[in-house]
Amino acid sequence: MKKAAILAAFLFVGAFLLLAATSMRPFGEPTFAGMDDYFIANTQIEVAANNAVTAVVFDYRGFDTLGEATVLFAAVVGVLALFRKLREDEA
Amino acid sequence: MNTGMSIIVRTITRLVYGLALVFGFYVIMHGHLTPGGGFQGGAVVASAFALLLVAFGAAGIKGRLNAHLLQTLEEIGALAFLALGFVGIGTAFFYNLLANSGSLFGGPVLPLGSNAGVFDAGGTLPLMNWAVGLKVMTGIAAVVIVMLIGARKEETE
Amino acid sequence: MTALTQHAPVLLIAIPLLGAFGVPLIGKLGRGARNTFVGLIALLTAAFAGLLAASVFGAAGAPSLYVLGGNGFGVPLPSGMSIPIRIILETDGMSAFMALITALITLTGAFFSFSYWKDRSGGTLYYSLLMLLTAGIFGMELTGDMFNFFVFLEVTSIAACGLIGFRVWLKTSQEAGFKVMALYTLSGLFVLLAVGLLYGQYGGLNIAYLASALTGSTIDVVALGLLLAGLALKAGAVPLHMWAPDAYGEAPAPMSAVLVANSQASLYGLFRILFTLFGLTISVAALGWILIVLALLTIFVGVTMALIQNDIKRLIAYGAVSQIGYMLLGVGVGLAVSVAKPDYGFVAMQGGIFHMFNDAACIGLLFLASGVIVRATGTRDLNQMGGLAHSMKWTSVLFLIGAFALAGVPPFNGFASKFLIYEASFKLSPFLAVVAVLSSILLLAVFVKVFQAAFLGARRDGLPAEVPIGMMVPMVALALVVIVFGLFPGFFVDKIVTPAANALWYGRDAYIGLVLGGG
Amino acid sequence: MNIGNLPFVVAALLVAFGIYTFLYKRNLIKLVIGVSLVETGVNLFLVALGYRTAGIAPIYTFAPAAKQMVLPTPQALTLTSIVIGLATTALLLSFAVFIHRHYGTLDVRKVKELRG
Repeated sequence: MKKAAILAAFLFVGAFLLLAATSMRPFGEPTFAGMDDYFIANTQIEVAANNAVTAVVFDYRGFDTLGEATVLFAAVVGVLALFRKLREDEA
Repeated sequence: MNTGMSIIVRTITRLVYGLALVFGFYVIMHGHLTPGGGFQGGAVVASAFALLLVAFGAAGIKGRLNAHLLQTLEEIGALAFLALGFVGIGTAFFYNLLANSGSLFGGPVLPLGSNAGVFDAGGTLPLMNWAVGLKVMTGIAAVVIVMLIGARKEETE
Repeated sequence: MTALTQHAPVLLIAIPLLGAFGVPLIGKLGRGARNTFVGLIALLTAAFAGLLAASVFGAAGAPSLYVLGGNGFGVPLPSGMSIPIRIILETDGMSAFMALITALITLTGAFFSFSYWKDRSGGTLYYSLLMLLTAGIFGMELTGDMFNFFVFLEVTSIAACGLIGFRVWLKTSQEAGFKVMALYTLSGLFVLLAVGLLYGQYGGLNIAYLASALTGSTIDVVALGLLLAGLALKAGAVPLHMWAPDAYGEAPAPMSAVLVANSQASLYGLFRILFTLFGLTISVAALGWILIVLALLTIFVGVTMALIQNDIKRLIAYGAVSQIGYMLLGVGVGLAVSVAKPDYGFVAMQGGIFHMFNDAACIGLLFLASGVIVRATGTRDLNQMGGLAHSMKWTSVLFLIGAFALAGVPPFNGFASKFLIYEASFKLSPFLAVVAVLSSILLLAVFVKVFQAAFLGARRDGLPAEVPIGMMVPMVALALVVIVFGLFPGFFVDKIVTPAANALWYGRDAYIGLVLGGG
Repeated sequence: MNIGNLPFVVAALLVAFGIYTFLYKRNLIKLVIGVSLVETGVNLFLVALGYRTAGIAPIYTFAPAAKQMVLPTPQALTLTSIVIGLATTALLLSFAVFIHRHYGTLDVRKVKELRG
């Protein structure tokens, strides 16, 4: 029963993913590139940076990068917390 | 335990370690001009630390790399990044105040289009690269050290 | 004051982050300095949440913008563009409502922890994780950008798992930590895959832009399915609930309450995606019925599993799972009829949304009380407790208030919102209301059993004394919220619930129009 | 050569393999590998979204003139997603270390204190 449910879930998700992938647009031909063309056109003017990816990472979508830095920070804090020195009554 | 690996590995590590550090800092420093940036460069530097750890073992680096010091540095990096976000709050959070301002890193990029790269440009971008680079290198190094020492304890018990 | 109000959305995220990054540094100065710092940050965050709520509800829940990094934070589009290129925080009645819940729970959780976690190791890291979790939840609730939503979802996942596994000396906490982290990661990746699909199709990441561009193609349906699965998993809806009792049961007691707020934030994301992102581009009635079926399953499984538990925290955890079902039921009924928009659909929405607040307050109270009980008796097994009412009068009264509110007994707040849900779901189909009412009664029976097992019974030797004032004050505060919201539900429904329900039910055009113009 | 949307299909297959590993393997480390596989598939998918035929990297330093550039946003998203993957993997492996410490095994069938 449980095995059948897991198999069904796996097949369902797999079929779903393949359906999505096969109905995607062709590779290498983005249909809407307005936002990215703006980045490429304006990175040297607005941000004064040659590297458009860095301009997106730290300027246009800088808040995401703050979140990303936060994720890494959370992982470091979490790992340090797990391996911390325990008090004697806690072991 | 914790004595590290053979002499061959240690010798090569001594050679490669410095190069990896230099390359990592180069990637961080030129993040706004060439492929790379704070995260990538920080990861390279952290991998140099990890190499050291693998080659010499936890005992071999004792006193040189300390998880608490690394953690403190990581917090400083994170706070610096957040502070750089706050710098532009007069206009909006994360506003790039320094770009094209004429001050530090405030130069314009000339000529537009393909060029050799202007180092003194990008506004807060280079500073953010440094903050994130510091954060990533120390954060990953701290995780690797703590996990290695913790897992080693496992084996000896 | 106006400048602060305008910056409130971003400060709500940035101030807890400042706390999280700063706590380990401040912690080196000593415990007193650290607790003062954490308390200040928590109070400041709550104050900004209040400020944001005051301004949003003052404008009857109309949406407002904050463009991060732009030339001025009110201009969403650069000249000549029709796609927002920067990350936009968009707050309307629903986001402000959720921010209020989060502020209430994290504030009480932090203050409860000051005495709860006093004799434990790693306090500094504990508060850092709590602040990260707070920032993540606020981020999920306030953002108007799909990828940004994913990033904050991951922030909450990792911080939550760090807290679940925090008591490393318990083998169960490590098992729960691994399980929850793996499932949270999968849920996050589903969301990310959906975001990628939508980006690949429409070249944008802003919710309002995507909402205006969606056509209902195959890709959109797949993306919706992935988002639905990922967020339902993170919210703990049956059949994807297997992590929820472990997580709520194994986390430190105040953090269990915050984890419930985290699940509710995922539920908020689900509602935002269904109503604002997809709106009427897909078959809403069918989706509404899917939600209703999930809701009934969640209610039923949650309550029946609570019935057979002997572990007090796990029992309350299953109670929390069942309450997620009531919220889904209310909003599901609303979604099922949102084409015709009859009156009772709006009532159902009000009930479901109001129940989020009420559930946060009363389940938070129950988790805090369970922390007190477990700490006092040294066991989580209900069969080994008893007689606590003799020495802990206040705690027993507070526990009873929370239990009655959770089971929907008047005059507590759970009744106010559940009544709206019963009333509206009865109009859609009497069967729904019957299941909902019967489950509530069963839940009452469960909690009567718990009360009897833990608090009643003969006086024993060595009964613990009443809890310190530091733990009592947050519990009393939550109990007051429970009672006040139960006594004056009409006032709160008018002032904060109706704007929130409006934002989902009617607010799609305003939400899109604010970013893209026109509307 | 026109390859249609083959790269997306490959990414979907990677995700499916990851989910298979996650559902059917009994070792905690293999579960972590499964999660990482899903992550890799999603990252591959994201980065494939940004490619423009014959495009160059969106960096102006010594860029060849008059060439189309690939989209920068997916690269930024992938960078974020890789760092998040790193963070989750670190935490998952730490939990695995502690589970091994407490239970003495990494077999999921024996790590089952929490049921019902």
